[in-house]
Amino acid sequence: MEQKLLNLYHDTGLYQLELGQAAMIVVGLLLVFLAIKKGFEPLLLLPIGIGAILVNIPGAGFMAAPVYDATGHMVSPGGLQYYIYHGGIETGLFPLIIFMGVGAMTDFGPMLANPKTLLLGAAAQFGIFATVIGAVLLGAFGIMDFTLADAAAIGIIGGADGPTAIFVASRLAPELLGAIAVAAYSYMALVPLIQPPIMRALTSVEERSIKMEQLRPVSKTEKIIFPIVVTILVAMFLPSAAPLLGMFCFGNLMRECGVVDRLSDTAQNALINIVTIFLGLGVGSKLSAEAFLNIETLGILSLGLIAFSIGTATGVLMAKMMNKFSSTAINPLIGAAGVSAVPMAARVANKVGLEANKQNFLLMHAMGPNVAGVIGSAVAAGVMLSYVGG
Amino acid sequence: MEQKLLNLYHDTGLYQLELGQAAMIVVGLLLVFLAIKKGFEPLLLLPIGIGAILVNIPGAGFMAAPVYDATGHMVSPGGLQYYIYHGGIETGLFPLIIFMGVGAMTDFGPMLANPKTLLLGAAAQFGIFATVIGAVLLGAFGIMDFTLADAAAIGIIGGADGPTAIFVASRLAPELLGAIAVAAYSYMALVPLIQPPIMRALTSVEERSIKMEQLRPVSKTEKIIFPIVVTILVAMFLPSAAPLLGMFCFGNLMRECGVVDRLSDTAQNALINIVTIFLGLGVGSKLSAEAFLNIETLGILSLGLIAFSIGTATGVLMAKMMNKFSSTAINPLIGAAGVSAVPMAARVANKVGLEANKQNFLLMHAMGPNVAGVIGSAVAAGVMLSYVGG
Amino acid sequence: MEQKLLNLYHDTGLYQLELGQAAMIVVGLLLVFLAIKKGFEPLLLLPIGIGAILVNIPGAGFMAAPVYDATGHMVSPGGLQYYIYHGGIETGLFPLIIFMGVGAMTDFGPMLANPKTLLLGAAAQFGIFATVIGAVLLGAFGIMDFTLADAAAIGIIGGADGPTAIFVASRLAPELLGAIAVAAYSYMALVPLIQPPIMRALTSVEERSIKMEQLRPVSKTEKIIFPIVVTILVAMFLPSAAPLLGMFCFGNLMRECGVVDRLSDTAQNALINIVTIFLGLGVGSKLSAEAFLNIETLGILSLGLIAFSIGTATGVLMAKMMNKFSSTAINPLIGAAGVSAVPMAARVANKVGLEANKQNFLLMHAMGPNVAGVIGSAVAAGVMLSYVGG
Amino acid sequence: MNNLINDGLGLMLLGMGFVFLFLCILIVATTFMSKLVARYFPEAAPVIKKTVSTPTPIGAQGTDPKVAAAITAAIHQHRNR
Amino acid sequence: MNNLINDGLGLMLLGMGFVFLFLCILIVATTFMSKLVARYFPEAAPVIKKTVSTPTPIGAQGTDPKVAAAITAAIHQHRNR
Amino acid sequence: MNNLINDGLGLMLLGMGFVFLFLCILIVATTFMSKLVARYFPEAAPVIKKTVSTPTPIGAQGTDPKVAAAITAAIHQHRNR
Ligand code: NA
Ligand code: NA
Ligand code: NA
Repeated sequence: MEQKLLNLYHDTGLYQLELGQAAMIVVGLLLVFLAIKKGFEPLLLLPIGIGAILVNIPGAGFMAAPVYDATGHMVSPGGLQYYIYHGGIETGLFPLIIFMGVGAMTDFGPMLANPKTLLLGAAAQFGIFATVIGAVLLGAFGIMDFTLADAAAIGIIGGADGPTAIFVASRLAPELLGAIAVAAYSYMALVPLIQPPIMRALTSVEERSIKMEQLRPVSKTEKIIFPIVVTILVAMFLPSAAPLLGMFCFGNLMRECGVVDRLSDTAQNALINIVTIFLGLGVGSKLSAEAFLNIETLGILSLGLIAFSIGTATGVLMAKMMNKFSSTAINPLIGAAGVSAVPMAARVANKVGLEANKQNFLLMHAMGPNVAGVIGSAVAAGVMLSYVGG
Repeated sequence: MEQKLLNLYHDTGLYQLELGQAAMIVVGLLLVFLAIKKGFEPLLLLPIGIGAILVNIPGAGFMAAPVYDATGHMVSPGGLQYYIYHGGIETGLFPLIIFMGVGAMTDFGPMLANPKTLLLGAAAQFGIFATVIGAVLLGAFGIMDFTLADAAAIGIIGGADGPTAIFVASRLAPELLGAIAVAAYSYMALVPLIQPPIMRALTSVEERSIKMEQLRPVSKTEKIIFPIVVTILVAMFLPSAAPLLGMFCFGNLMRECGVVDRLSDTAQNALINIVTIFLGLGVGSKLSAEAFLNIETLGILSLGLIAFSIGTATGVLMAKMMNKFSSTAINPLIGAAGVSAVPMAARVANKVGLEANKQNFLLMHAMGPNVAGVIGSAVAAGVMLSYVGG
Repeated sequence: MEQKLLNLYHDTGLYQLELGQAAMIVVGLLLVFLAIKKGFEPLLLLPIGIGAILVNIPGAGFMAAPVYDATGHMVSPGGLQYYIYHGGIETGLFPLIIFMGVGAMTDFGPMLANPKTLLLGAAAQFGIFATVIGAVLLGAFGIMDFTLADAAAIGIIGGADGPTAIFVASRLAPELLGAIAVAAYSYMALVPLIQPPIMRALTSVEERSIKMEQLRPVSKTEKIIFPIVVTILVAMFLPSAAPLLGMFCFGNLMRECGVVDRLSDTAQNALINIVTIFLGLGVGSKLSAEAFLNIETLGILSLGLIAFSIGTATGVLMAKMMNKFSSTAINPLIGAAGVSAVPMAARVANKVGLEANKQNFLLMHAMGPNVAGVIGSAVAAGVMLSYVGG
Repeated sequence: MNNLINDGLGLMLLGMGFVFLFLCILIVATTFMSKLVARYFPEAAPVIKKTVSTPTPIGAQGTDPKVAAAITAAIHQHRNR
Repeated sequence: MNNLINDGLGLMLLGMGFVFLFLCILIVATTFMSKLVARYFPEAAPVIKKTVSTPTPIGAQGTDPKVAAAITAAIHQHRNR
Repeated sequence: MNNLINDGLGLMLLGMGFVFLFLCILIVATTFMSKLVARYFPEAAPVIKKTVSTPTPIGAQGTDPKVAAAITAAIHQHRNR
């Protein structure tokens, strides 16, 4: 009896809790606070925060592996997050399903009306690769322990696209997954703070006031064919990007084709919601003290911020250049939307544009580079998977 | 660096693409076209077509098996379609869940009002078994490489019921699954083209004009008890059909019992939609060049068409015979609905009936044999699984 | 041919059916009847009943294990209930997901307005532990073959909380899972019959007529912080209850935080419905003749009833005692709601209160102990898992 | 070869035989069940709910009854003002 | 046998003790939390949203707020014509 | 160390090169596709459905068209009384 009481005491969190775990529970609470009070991408950061809290409860066994005896009979079951992480994240299933749902929510109309804006989505990916160099330098000089695969996974934060970042990190640097996902979603939430100063610094008021001509209407047929074209081009030129872009285009085709509305609706609602809950809990399971409380996380957070800033800058600069050579006027602000972070970055471009000229509505024009940025970072992800893995 | 560039080139689809893969991508595009432009069962053929495209992208790894090291740690994750196929189709889970949802969408009222029409659902299954003989002959004379199991799986196309065909094929002839599923859904979509000439050839205008007396109202209690009766009869007489019919009746009971509407609603919507998306991608994964681009596929497509035609014919003939012996008039056209293909075949019967007599509404009368056909082909599937597997 | 016919006959249920299986099919039918006609927790008992019927069909193979050859290739697939049981129940995933959904449906407002009622939720758990003693005595005197783990799992029926009972039973006594789940849900459905006589016996009309003062309004902030507080306290004091209470609080936080409504909505609808269907089929798979048709089941059913009754009684007695010492009046009837069985037990308290005093609306006051009972039994479950497993 | 054809014929005979046998038993059982229900559980107003409705054609969904109810109530309330 | 009974008694004592201990701590923590919230984050108009609502009884769902809003708007628009 | 930096630079060059290459090809392909569609499948009334709509911001959902339709019908019916 006293023994049992002692056991119970030894089972308590108070007895077992290590400092690192306590700190990570605080990190989890912070994420929950940012999600609820500050509105930081709550759909992801709330489940991630809770996942971080749960996985750090000592003795709760959320990441316990199941134990089987020699005959394959289960001796003790695994923890919830063990099954979620190994079933849905390590396999890549959850980010791909979410990407399909995002595809079903995406309207490529504005981009199809002005395909040149795809260049802006390309330019803004420079943030990704500049960050890779940064991470590589930190690794090469022994400041932090980054391999090339780590550097690539960190760079993808600059892609401003959650599922892409999680998919790449799960393949190239699973031990950094937690920090990378947290950085990606946090900075996506901080887009309205990070981007405007950079946008203002690189443009004059006149440039920010440029009005763009109204977009032409885009036909249903174009919208249906576009995802098929992208899929075929990916198949031809970059198969390593096919999982991401193939599922994205599949989702978009379900949306646009008009004959499978019930599937499109489920992909956009029940299915993506279910997977989001579990993705968040699974990502949170990587927020353990050993994996998160170290100098590398600091590096990841700093590099992620740099990646975002550089991507914003190169997007704006490319738009300025295009404005010089293009027959139709291009407001450089829409270049910033090329980082993706759909639809937040497009809204930021619209807001900064309105500051300069109250009649200047850039939202629709910025949606083009915005969705182009999704394709751009998926392509960048494919190159990385091919280059680092190959 | 040059090496890496070369690697990247070697990774492209352009470099790796084999002729067969290119051809299968075209087949996938054709299915997508038929789904979207021609309205061929788009809920299934769109995902199947996309699945066929994705699985044939060289180097994309959609069907790659995961690799584990000796300690059970994952070295490289599997592809999306690998997990879908082995998790949901090879196991039979997806067709059974879809069958549950179909059960929750089915109203047995018209059949209960006129149980004799079950005989029509039986007669139309002759198409299944005649086709088995056809496939067996092709195999026996060495024209095509069909075993008895293959022949049975091909015959089930004549059942005009997608989930049943996929379930049987996954158990008896997994290597033919892709072609069988494509044939089953294509012909179901072609019912309005395939059936009417056969129906007209076998009936006179007078027969097609026969009016049937209005169906008696069916009580809620009967509708609740019916699925339970079917389940018990299946348990007694044909346990090998119990997975299919048990889940079908479970879905129907959820629909009719009136006390689990939220489960019935989910089975008919979110759940069936989610599973349909994945079933399609998984079936598409079997559309590889080796499995599809061969003479056997041609055989399957031809035999499937024959199966449909024979089923339609025997359904009509049985109805003519019943009309002779029955006290109440029976329009032979409703026999064609016995192949199932719910509710398309019932609508075709209604349409052909209206051509002969503008006041003759056969839809409700044809719904009886139509849903009977679902039961009939599930029973046939059970016999096959027992006969071939046993 | 004759051989094949014989095989087919040998495959029929008529030939293979054993008496025990027939009896269990009848039990399944009884559960279906109770669910549909008597309204006994139909959302669970209908799928459980159907699951019991299906698993007892001889030769249907619903619980068949898959067979793999030496190279890992599948020779024959497993049955539907095999995958459901081992994938969702043995692992604990399904009860935890359902508990998350229940959390998203729960309003802690009334409890937060009057936190003292948590004591009632504690007192009513005495039924659990008294039953453990009962089961232990039956085991100790060799009347029934119960170990301490069995006794604990049986006791949890008194928690009047389905997912908690299934979760504990799957960990401590999987072979009793079927009987325990059936007992738990049946008695929850019988709450309106079991509780009132006990409540009337232990209280005077005056006590039952006591009016309670109106609850203070509870702010949104309190509701948001409460689940976080519970999670942290669980982490500190009882990690073994963290899976259940962590997921419950996660669901509740999604509900209350107001920024992830689409996740909360899915957790309360599509997701919980999907999992409920499969949980029911999986629990039903444990209703085999060997596991159910024995003296132990009788013991479980009797002890479960005793657990409920004792829990109701101790809840009422605690409320009487609190009424003596509290500054504000407490109607003893609300103590009975402490067993949980949300929201049935609270409605029963309201109804019995109205009998004594037609102006006495206790529903809201009873909701406090009612949801407190959910926490209480999850805590009790945690102690059991720690004590018996540790 | 002969074997395969024999097996195929056997499957056809057994299969069609069993399909007819099973559905005939089902006719008998269903008819019997309907009679029992009509005798022992007659429904005052037989529920003809959706007798016409074919199995909900996928994709097509009628107006949500909740919506309809809400509207009816709203209109009613409005008219009484 | 004796052992089993002893274990059972131990489980009862520890279990009930712990349940009461935990819920008492929760009472203290909750009360304290509510006071902190009331002092530092007072809400102008305390949200009583659904205080009455029991945990949504499964199956029963109220009118969709979107529906209500749409109707209100429609009625409003209609009246202004 | 040098190796790592070299690899990083290689990744940057190849990566940005490929991103631009791919998106340029996509511009060409898209423009070509749009021209083909405009020439061979001109739409009578080009569907501008939701050109403005950004990818549905998660959480925000417009009024259900079914609801809108139901209301329109209800109002209409009401007015005709
Ligand atoms: Na991007
Ligand atoms: Na059929
Ligand atoms: Na309880």
